[in-house]
Order: sequence, then structure tokens, then C-alpha cells
Amino acid sequence: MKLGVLVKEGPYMHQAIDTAYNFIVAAMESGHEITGIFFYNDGVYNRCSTLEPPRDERNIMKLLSDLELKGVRLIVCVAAGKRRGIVNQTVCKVEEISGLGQLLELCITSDRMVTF
Amino acid sequence: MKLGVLVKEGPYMHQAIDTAYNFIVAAMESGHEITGIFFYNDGVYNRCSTLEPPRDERNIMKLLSDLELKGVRLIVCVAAGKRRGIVNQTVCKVEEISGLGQLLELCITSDRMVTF
Amino acid sequence: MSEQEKTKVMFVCRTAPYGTVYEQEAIEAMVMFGAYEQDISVSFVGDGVFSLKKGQDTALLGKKNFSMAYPILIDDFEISHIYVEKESLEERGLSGDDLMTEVEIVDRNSLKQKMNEMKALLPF
Amino acid sequence: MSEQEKTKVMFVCRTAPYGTVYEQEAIEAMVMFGAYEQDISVSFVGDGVFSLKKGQDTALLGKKNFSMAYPILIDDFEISHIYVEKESLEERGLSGDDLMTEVEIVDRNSLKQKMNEMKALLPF
Amino acid sequence: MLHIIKKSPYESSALNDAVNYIGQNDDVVLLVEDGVYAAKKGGKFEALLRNLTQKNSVYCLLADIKARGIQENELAENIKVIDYKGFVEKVVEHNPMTWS
Amino acid sequence: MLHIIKKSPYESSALNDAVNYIGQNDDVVLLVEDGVYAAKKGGKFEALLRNLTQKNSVYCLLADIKARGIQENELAENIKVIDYKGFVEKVVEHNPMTWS
Repeated sequence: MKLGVLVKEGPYMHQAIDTAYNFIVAAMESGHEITGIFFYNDGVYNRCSTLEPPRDERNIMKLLSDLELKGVRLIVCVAAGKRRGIVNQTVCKVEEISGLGQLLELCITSDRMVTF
Repeated sequence: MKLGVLVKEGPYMHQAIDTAYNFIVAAMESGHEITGIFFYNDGVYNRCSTLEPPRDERNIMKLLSDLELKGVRLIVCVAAGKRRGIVNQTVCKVEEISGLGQLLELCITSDRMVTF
Repeated sequence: MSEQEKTKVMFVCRTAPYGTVYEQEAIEAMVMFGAYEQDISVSFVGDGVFSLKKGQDTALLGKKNFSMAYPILIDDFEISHIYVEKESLEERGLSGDDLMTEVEIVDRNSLKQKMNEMKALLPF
Repeated sequence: MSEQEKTKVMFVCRTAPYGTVYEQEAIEAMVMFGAYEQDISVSFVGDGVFSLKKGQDTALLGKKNFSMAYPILIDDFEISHIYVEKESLEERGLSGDDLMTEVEIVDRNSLKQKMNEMKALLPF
Repeated sequence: MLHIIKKSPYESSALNDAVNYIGQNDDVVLLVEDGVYAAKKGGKFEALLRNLTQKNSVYCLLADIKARGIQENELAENIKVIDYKGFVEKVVEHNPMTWS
Repeated sequence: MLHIIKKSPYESSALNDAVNYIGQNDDVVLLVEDGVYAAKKGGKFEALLRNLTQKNSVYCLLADIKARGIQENELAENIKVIDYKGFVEKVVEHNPMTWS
């Protein structure tokens, strides 16, 4: 099945991205396709390139980059990002920044949309 | 009276910083001294230097810098900042980054601590 | 595009305005979605119904009054339906007269039926 | 420093662990505050009492189990008192036996009295 | 103490949690941000607020009710409206605790 | 529909709001993150959960109960425990709505 993911909360502050990550890993292991993760609201902070968590804590930036290496598309909302300072200089990959139309596209192309 | 302020939520996402700003302006107009604003939890995002809010919206970065020009001390927690990517490169002024001891110092030197 | 081919998406707005940015960013998304000729609807339940309260004036807060966008969503931005849950209004001491725009006031059971028809539900 | 000169600060922990970072960052603050020889106390009310639940195991979540810091707060970090509100425990089906460390279980009225004595209350 | 309540009582336990700690004597309540929804006449929390105002002063912040389209005549009985300067005065008079 | 509940019922209206939208038929409930506290035996929401499990399947996420120190024998009756793969299966079977 094709699964799209919407993440609305920031890293460390909320558990949302952790639940989303574990869900996505399990979905891929079960043979499902992740159409993309759209980061909206405070979710855009998950793709801030300067995160420096303590060494004994999970590195959310790295977990997400690993998903990207496995082919998962990461999309950071440009408008929500600008408002919060997640812009070209601060986002992990400039190509991830895109418009809200991509969220609608995920809704169209995915069999299910899950919000975290 | 000496008033210390603790801000625990990020800009735009929550109203906390807006309420804090309006409170501080009113306090200074009434002749009170603001001993400092300590940014903790998601509050550290308020001092991200790359915020680009739409032109028809208030610029929280600028409002806070105006307070600083009026002598209000802004303090960004180093540990909460690192976890979230608010570090030397991304914070408005590197000198604002400091440790949690500064929050305790605000508690000691202020007649009242108000949390937003 | 035929009606059958359109994707049915519903924004489920459950948050009060101004205390958090959720409703403001939900509107920004509604406006964009409206441009794509899909079947987009919006429902207000729980504290979401406060978003439509008449007479919002944000001058003293220093925040933008984004509520002005609601009345033009249906006409200019091709949002198919705006539903407001009757029970949530009543619990908050509100009625249709307190709202700033013409909406469809529906009870929980009807709204639940409409949710069942959606392909995607986007909570805000 | 005499007792009179010490500043009385209370952390008021009202949030459950792991769902948000508040309690983890509250502990980080408690540990730092403990080093400054002031009169620091901690109270757990509402969902905050869940922070002290025995047997937390975060391996499957992939998050750090920060609850291990609580038992050493009093001994090693000079936190004067750890209070847990009795009524909040009861409402959640918990008793002192469910908690991971020795704490002072107090009722609302007593905790309220202690709050009244504080110079600063820091809610988390 | 000054109890500052920031969240909507319809979606958060903040008001109820605070009420447990509001004493008889000189405790004062201030509703700000989404907390002001508690004060709306005809809403579910009107009775609780009426009880509270029997023994404690309850204030709400002008900027927050106006932003949310609540007029002063839509407030429950005995709720007093103050501006940011009034907020500062209350903090000067009482030690604050924020319930969010 | 799959109703995913993420907040503690003690501090948030998420569970109560969701319950209003849980139909008789094939609606399923999944408690995740702080939402799992609703399922604790002896807690304030045990009765509500008991009602719910009469007509709907109620699941909670293993990783979240373990992190919070809730053992499986501390769960209210008829609550089923699933892992992340089970979560994925539920999403495949039912259209999800998240209550947070």
C-alpha cells in the first residue's frame, strides 16, 4: 500500500517524529511504500541542519537522513519554514523545501495519509 | 519591582512570546525593571536569526531585538538550543547563549518570575 | 476532471485561533488546496468552532486577524463545504448567529458520515 | 549561606514523560540548580506523577530513559524536597508502591501551603 | 498567588488543575490566551467560574477576548477585564504560577 | 476509521473528542504516545475504555506502554497490545484520523 505521512510537531519537544519514524520503518519492512513525509507547522524544525543532540540521545536529523537514503521523500513546507527560520541556509537539503501543493499531492497519490 | 521572565514556547506556533512581549512593554512603561528573558524548551526558537515571517505579520525576532536595545537581557539556554539547532551559527547574538544557572540567577535577583 | 476522479480531502479543525498557529496555517493550506480542483472540505469541531466567531479584533494583540479569510474560502478558493459541528457550538454557548460566515451546521452523526467518505483527513 | 538567605524555588511538574520533552528538560534544570546551594524543591502534580512510575523501559521507543535521574536528585544534587500530590496519584490508579523512588506524598492542601512559601514557581 | 491560565478549558485540564490550588484567601485568577474561553457566558464553564468569583477575583485579558471576538457583554458575571498594565499590577501584587 | 489518540486523557480532550466520532461498526481505536495512559487499570478512564471495548477494538502501542512503565497486566480489560507493525496493519485496514 502507498502511505503518506504528515508531521506537525518539532523534534525532541514532541514524540510525533519518533512515532512517525518507527511507523515508517515498520511499514517499509512490511513491504509498503512511503510516498513521502510532509513537514508542516513546527514539523519543519525536524529538518534543521544544525541540531546537536547530546551524544547519549537519538539524532533525529540522522534518522531522517537515513530514511531519505532508503528512498523516502522528505518535503519541508516553504511557508511554515520561512516563518520559523527553516530556510535555504538552515534546512538539511535545499531541494526538500516545497509548497503546500505537495501535501495535496501526497493525499492524491497515497492510499492512506497518517498524521503525526 | 524586578521582574524575570521565562519563555517555554516557540514563535508563531504558540502565543506565549506575544503575551510575554506585551507584558514586558507594559511593565517597562509602568517603571518596573525586567531582569531578563530566559528562553527554554522550544522558547529558544524565538532567537533564531533566520526567521522570515510574511510581511503582513509581526516580526518576533525584531520585537525581541527592540527589547534588547532598550536594555532587556535575552538569554538562550545552551542545552535546549543545541538539541534544537539554535547554536552559534543560528542564534541572533552568540553572547545570548548561556547555561541554566542564569535561570536560577533570574529567580534569585527578581522579585517575581513569570512563565509564558 | 469528473467528480469521481477528484480526491476527497477534509481539514478537521479542532483548535482555537491565536493561542496556537494551527488554524492560521490550516487556512494557508486550504487556500492552496483550493487551487487544485480537488474536492476539499473543511470541518470545525471542538474548539475549532471558535475560529468562526464574529467580531475578532486582533489590534491589541499585535497579531494578524486571519479569520477574514474564512468568508471567501467557499467563493474564491473552491472549498466545497464548510461544516460546523452543532454540539460543539452549543457546548460553547454559540449558535449560527455568532459565526462570521454562512456555513453548514451539522450534527455529529452527519459529520461522521461525511468523514467516512473522505480519502484523507487532515487534523489541525 | 544561612537558610534565610537561600532562594526557595519549586519546579511544578505537570506533564507526562516522553510525549513531550518538558519533564526531561525539567530534570536537566533541576540537576543544574542543585549545584548552586539554594533551596530547590520539586513537586509532581497531575500527569507529572507519571514521571516517577517504576519500570520505565524506553528501548523500543529509541528514546533515552531519563527517569533514572530522579532517584539520585535528592542525594547527589541537593534537591531539598520531592513532593508528589496524593490526589493525582489516586486519580491515576497509582500509589507510593508504584513509584521508583522515596518521595514525600502530600495532599493538595499541604502542597498548596508549600507553594505559598516559594519565591519562584517554575511550571513544567 | 496569581493563577495564570493559558489554555482553553474545553481542550486542556489547565483550569481544572488550577482550581485545585486556588485557596480561599487572597488567591487571584487571570485568564489569558485561549484561557479566556472559560469566561464566555453560556459556555460549559460558566458555572465553575461563577463559583470561583464567589471567593476569588477573576480577571481576563482585554487583548485576548477582543482577538477572539468575545465582547465584554458576552462574559460571565463578575469577570473583570484588564489590560497588559493590569496584568503587570497583578503580578506585582501576587506571586504568579502559570497553568498551561 | 482508525482513531489514533496521542494525548493523555487527564490533560487533553483528545480522547473525549474522539469518542464522539467512534461509530458502532468497524471503527477501531489506537492509543499511542501519552494516549496510552487512558488504558491503565485503576485509572479514571477505565470505565470509559470498558464501554468502548464492548463495541470497538481498542489497541495500544507496546513501545509506548513500556516506556511509561505500564506492564501488560496493568492494562484495563480487553485492551490489545500491538507493535509498530501492528500499527501499520491497522492503518492499512482503516482510514486514520489523529486526535491530538
